[in-house]
Amino acid sequence: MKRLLTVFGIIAILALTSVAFMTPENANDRVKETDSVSLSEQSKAISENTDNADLQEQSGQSAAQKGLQRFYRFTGFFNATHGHFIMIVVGLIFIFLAIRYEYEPLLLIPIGIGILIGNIPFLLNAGLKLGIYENGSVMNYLYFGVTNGIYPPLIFLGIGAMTDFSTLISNPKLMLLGAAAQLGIFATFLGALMLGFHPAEAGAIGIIGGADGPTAIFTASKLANGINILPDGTTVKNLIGPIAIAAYSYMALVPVIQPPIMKLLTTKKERVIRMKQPRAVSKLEKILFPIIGLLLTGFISPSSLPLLGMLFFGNLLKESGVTKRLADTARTSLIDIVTIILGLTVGASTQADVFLTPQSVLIFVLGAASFMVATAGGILFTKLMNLFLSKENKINPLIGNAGVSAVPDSARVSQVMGLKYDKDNHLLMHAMGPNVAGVIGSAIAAGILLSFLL
Amino acid sequence: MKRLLTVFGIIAILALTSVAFMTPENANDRVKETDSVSLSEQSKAISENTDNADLQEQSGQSAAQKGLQRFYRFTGFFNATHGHFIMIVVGLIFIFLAIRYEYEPLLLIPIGIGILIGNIPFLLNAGLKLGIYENGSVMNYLYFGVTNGIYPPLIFLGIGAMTDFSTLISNPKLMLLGAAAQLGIFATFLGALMLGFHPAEAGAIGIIGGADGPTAIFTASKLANGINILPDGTTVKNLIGPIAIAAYSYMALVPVIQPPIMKLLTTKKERVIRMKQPRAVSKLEKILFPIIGLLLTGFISPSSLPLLGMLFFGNLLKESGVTKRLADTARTSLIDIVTIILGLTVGASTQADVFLTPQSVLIFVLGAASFMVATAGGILFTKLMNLFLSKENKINPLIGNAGVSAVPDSARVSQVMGLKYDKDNHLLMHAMGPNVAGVIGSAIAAGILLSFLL
Amino acid sequence: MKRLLTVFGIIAILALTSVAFMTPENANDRVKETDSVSLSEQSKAISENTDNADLQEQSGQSAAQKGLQRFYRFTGFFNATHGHFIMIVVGLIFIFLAIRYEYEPLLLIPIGIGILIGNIPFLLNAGLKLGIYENGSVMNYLYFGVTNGIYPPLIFLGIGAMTDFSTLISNPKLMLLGAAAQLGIFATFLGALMLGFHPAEAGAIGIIGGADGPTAIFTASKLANGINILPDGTTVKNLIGPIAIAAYSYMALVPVIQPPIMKLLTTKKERVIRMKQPRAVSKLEKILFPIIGLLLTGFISPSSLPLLGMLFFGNLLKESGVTKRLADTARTSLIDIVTIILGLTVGASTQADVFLTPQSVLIFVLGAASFMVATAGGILFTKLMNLFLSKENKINPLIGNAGVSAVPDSARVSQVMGLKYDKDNHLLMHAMGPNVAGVIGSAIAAGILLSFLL
Amino acid sequence: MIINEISFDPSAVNGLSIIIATVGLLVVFVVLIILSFVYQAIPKLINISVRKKLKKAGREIDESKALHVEGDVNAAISLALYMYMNEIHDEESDVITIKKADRSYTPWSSKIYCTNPYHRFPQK
Amino acid sequence: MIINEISFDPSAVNGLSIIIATVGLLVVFVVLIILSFVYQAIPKLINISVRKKLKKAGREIDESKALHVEGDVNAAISLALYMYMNEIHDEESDVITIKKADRSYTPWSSKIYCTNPYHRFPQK
Amino acid sequence: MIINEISFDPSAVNGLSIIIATVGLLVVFVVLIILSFVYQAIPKLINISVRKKLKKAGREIDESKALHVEGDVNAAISLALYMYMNEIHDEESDVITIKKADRSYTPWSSKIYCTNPYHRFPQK
Ligand code: NA
Ligand code: NA
Ligand code: NA
Repeated sequence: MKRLLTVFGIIAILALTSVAFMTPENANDRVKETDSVSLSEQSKAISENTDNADLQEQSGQSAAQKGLQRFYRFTGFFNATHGHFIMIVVGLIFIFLAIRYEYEPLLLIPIGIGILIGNIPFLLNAGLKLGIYENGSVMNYLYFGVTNGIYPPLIFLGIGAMTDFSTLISNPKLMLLGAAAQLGIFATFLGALMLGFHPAEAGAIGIIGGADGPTAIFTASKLANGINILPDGTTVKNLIGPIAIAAYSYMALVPVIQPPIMKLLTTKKERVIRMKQPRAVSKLEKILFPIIGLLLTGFISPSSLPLLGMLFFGNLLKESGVTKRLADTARTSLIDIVTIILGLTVGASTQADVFLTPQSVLIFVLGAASFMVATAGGILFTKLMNLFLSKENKINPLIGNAGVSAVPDSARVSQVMGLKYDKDNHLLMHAMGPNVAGVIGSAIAAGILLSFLL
Repeated sequence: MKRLLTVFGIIAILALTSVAFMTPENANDRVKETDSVSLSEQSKAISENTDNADLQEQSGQSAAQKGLQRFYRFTGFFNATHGHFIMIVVGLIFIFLAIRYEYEPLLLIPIGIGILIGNIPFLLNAGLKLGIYENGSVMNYLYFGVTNGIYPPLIFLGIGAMTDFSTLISNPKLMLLGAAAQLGIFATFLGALMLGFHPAEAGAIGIIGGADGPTAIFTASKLANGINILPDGTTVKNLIGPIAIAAYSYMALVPVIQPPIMKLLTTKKERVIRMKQPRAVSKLEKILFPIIGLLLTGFISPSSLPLLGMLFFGNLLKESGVTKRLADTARTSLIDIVTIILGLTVGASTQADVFLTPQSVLIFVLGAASFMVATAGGILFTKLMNLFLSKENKINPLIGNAGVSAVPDSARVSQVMGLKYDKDNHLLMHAMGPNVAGVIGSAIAAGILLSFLL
Repeated sequence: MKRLLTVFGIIAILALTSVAFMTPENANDRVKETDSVSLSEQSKAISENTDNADLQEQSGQSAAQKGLQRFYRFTGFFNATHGHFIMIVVGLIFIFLAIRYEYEPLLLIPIGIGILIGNIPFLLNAGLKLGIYENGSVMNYLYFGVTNGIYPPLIFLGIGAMTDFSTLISNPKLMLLGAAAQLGIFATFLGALMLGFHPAEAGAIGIIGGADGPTAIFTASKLANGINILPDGTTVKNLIGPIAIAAYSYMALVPVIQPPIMKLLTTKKERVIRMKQPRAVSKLEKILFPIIGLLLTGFISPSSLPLLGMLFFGNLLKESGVTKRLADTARTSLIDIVTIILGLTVGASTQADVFLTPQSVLIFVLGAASFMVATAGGILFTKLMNLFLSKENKINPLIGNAGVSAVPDSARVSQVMGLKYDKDNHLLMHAMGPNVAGVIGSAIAAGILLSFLL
Repeated sequence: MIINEISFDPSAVNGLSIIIATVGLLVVFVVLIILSFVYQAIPKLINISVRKKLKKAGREIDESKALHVEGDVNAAISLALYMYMNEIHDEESDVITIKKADRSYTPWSSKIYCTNPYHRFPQK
Repeated sequence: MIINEISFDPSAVNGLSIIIATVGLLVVFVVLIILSFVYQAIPKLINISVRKKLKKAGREIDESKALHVEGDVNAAISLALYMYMNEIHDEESDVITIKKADRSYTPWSSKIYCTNPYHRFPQK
Repeated sequence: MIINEISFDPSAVNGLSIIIATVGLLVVFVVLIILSFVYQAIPKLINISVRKKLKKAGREIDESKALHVEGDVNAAISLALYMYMNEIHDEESDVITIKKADRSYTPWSSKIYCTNPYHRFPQK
């Protein structure tokens, strides 16, 4: 029932989105209906609004009327288009999903409210400095950290300070599952190319398959930011908004998307494999992990440093044992403040006139495919690994899906699926390893795409 | 006694301020007395201060003297004017009121210290990057969030995350009192026009009557920021400093300003009206409140979105029940950090040479009038509403004053006044409704003024 | 043993650093070995990397090879020089000292990780926006607060909000020790001049002797920032990195550097002097302290306001008793966030090609000398004061070293040394006074240097 | 002399200004009236749907009790609140409070605000 | 009409693209394989040095016990964790929860969010 | 070769430099001396006004006791403080501490750091 509702939500989003492409004309109709003044004349009228002489000469009665009319031109009712209403509905769905089903509430609520705020229709080009794409507006200042990729590294800092890498350290070979699931990224990259996206844009879209919001935003802010000049002289499209929304939407839908694929690709026998319990991890290993991880990933893929450097920095703050207060702040105030502002501005960047394009629909379709390929990649690779492993070391393929990251949702999916077939087989612990490895994997993938495509 | 002291404080401020207009000449005198070097020569001398050759030739004795003299030119003692001392006294009064009487300490202490820091006299144009109006100084960087209206929305975010709108939801008709008290804004707007302010400046000054510091700063940063070009080709005045100081001063003085007006405009019988207890409010209503409020106020007055959007966003974080950690951060670290920096820089923006002008005196006078009109507006409108209400639904006019916002001081004034005439009549609960409605009301008023005057 | 290790660490740093000056050629060699493509051709090749046509024509096999080769050019392995490895070792030593011996972990860990991140070798001029000195990189944005001196005042705000000035208030004459220890600053200033530094740079280097990290960074960001134009037409060197690293290194080494000097300069009899217990301090005195301190230091040395103004502001927030929540935030979230970012970026600013210069070696040597002179200054001045004090008021010279600030390490050194010679003679309390006075003293010294040298 | 600089000119208030003021106040009222109506409507709408649900579930409940916890409780809370606020803020005495410097000395710049191992030093 | 705008062109995937994708996936694997090897090596290295130290100290210990606290404990923790998470999130009832407005009224803009002395006012 | 690049030139210290250094150190002393005097004066000024107030109130008090809580207490605190700091930081043993991975697994990127309802999923 809940699942149905959710899926209905996605369908509704897609349906409404496609309706949007019939709105440009409608929007104009609406303007004509309500005012019979063409848009160009309207803005002219407003540019005169500080011209006092104009109204002074008129009688009070008609002047008051004109005043109200002028005010009316500023209201959302006057400036609304179908697109605005569609996006407002999308925003409300996000908020509903977050509150009712607790799907990623910490992100869907800021993004949802952001969508509402970004799609309250206002008079463009009136110097009001309201829109997120208008220089000098508050939203525009806050958005700066998104377009310049500043927020994602700060979020990774906080994540590092709250993540326990023990499971990864105790069973390092599970890291490979985190690599396998990145198949989704590269497959989507090729798919996006086929659908006509420029390589830089395709790379940014592919990262949706990494199932990692901050990484997707960071990559998009570098590759598809509406600023870079392409070799053919055109400017790259700004896809930060749709990519971020797609990434977070599908991350919220991991419990819906993954189970069917997991069932499809595993046999009953495989699903009840019991795994060896992970060994305990010493404090020294935990301290060495971020340092070695930083140096190694840094040397191989320096472009992933802004993300992984901060991740491992945060983790060292946590594990060093001597910087507790810094780790505490990084994983509370700092990440919360950045999350609030990031979510709000990403949401507001979906301003209807910018967001509702065929590209956005394609990005959503590609994103869904990407998640599915990534899940399949993780599971099939587990099965491949099992061919080479001794009996007692076999891996339950139900944890393969966890390689997509989407921490900790995909690991929870593994746990629930595992319990379905064997009441005493707790996979959560094992799934956390590939889960965090998936984060490292997609950050590296992002780094590689950046070095090739920037 | 306490009240007297306070009022004495205001009188002292005004008196001292007016004294200030005799200082420009004195300041010059002082310079002449101490050094007999004209200011232009002085700065020339200083520009040579890295010119080593200059001093090398001189004998040690006289060179040491010159060195001390040079140092003396940098000290506050050398650069002080009457204006600086006046403002330092004002700053000390602010700090005294905050500590001794706990008048708005969270704002008066940062502002008071800011006034001290901003009025420590230093050598202008010496490239020291000290003053808040000098590009590249630390204060100037922190002030950026004030001049661009970034801090007030962040404060509203925190306020939303800490405000309980229950009383407003449970008795929606009390919202009208929050509308009535905005009379002060529009009356002051007209008054400021008569006193020779340009419409944009008059609008910014009017918002003082909204009794809401962040709203006043936000509006002033848009309308009277010293940057906008007016239709007549001149630049608008920068009134952010005086407007902010006036708004916060009068908000601190609400317990002194409102009671006499409340007594004057109500009869004994009215003051003992007992109101029906508000009903309890469901969680769903609390969740719907910010969402509906955002959409409704946004569509009618998009220009108030930066403030109200953030207010309702913060409130949804609080009421959704699934984003507790974000709401906690928004109402603690985030709002505290912004409050510290906002208060400090607003205080420092009162640098004597910029602040002590006839305009500032007028703004203080208009601000006081505005508060009084707003209080009267709220009370009289309550009496008007009572004409149409059945006996059991009558409203005690002693809560009318709470419509000015100044949360929660004006509601406390209602409570205290109510208890004076009936020991068992607790009005606090009822007064909180108009109180928060007043915040929404003045933000909408600000939005309207912005759309007309920008 | 521990001490030996530490000293070994310093020697290693210096040794490795000097090795670095033989690397420029080696680095080039390395490039030649690995690729036999000169650097200029290489960057040309990379600039073609979005030129698809290029590779399309080639057969899959050789194309894949080229792809890997191209990728290899982006890796750290390809771009590494000896300098990078030296700095990485330095970073690891910092992290080791912080975790193993808890030497300043809150600073050495962020700085250490920063050094690692800043010295992961990457391809320069490839538009990757990775390096801290590249416009548009995340690190560069975060570094802005260092180069513009914004972070140190914010740290002082937090420090003010967490410091108890009671001991200073209860025994004001101990303040003079805080003045005497600033001898190190001015002696180093002269020493740096002799070693060929420009006066502005010499001033910035001198402040290392103040034993106060934020003050050193603030001064360096004003005097030796790589931006200011010197009278002789050249640009000042950017010494923020080495100065910050030197300051924090020696602050961490206070327990190693000070004791020998303390022993050398005191007699056995002096070391067992028992001091009068300080009197208790009233709340009013504590409130007046920051206000008077702000006005007094501000009037005498306005240039020290950005630091001392914030310090006293923070302290008033703490002592006023009515702004507890602001003080709490200032001394937790706010200072933590700034500390994390400051440490990280200061560390990253040691990018090998910028950091490993003869100047850096000189700065480290001068810094060490500065600390020693400062310590000696404090101790000798105590002995001088004792000549004029009555018997019961004599000061134990073992607290003289505490005047260098380095709070609270140097005070702890006093305590430990005192206990060595008299098991019941607790000097910690007395040493805290000069300790915090040292902070005020070096901020004033910084202000004076700024007004003379800017 | 300040007075000389201040001019009072009622004619500065022209038609547009009055319109702005009037429309402005009007709109503030309109918005809050609409909000007021919407919020009066919401609890009714919610009640309807809740009652429907409950009916469907076979449980009929006494509406006035379950859905309208009337505000007597609120009155009590309001009183308690007020008394609480009074209590915690009893007038501070004018005698200077001598507060012991009992807080451990706060850390600083460098080893900012944190524990420090120097006391282990002599053992080495 | 959307469909018209969408073109599907497999030829857009040229050699370079395939190389990027292949090299990319390869490198991700390589990095994680190396990390995996390093982390498998570390505990062995640590054990060696610990054992050496212990030997030097004359204490020989049963390695498997002391240095490899095997993961049964982890299994128990894993279970407890899961049950804990289940418990705290028992399905919220569909009946609207009437939550008392019992929080003291929150402060605002000005005297933001803090205590206020106005109640002392009448005493003056 | 580094040594070649380093020049030592005492003549670089000219008159101005010495003045800066001298004036600088002097001013630091002056400021702290003034501060020192002011703070020595303050408690006397406060005592005077307190004593006046108390006199007016008819209560004569033993000054040395009430206004100068002498610092023996401080000594005790100082000692306690020191011992406290010693205690909490007893030398960490060199044996590697095996810390159980007992913390609930931390959340991530997306459903960052928070509770999640997926466990309810199978009931549907
Ligand atoms: Na991933
Ligand atoms: Na208001
Ligand atoms: Na110092």
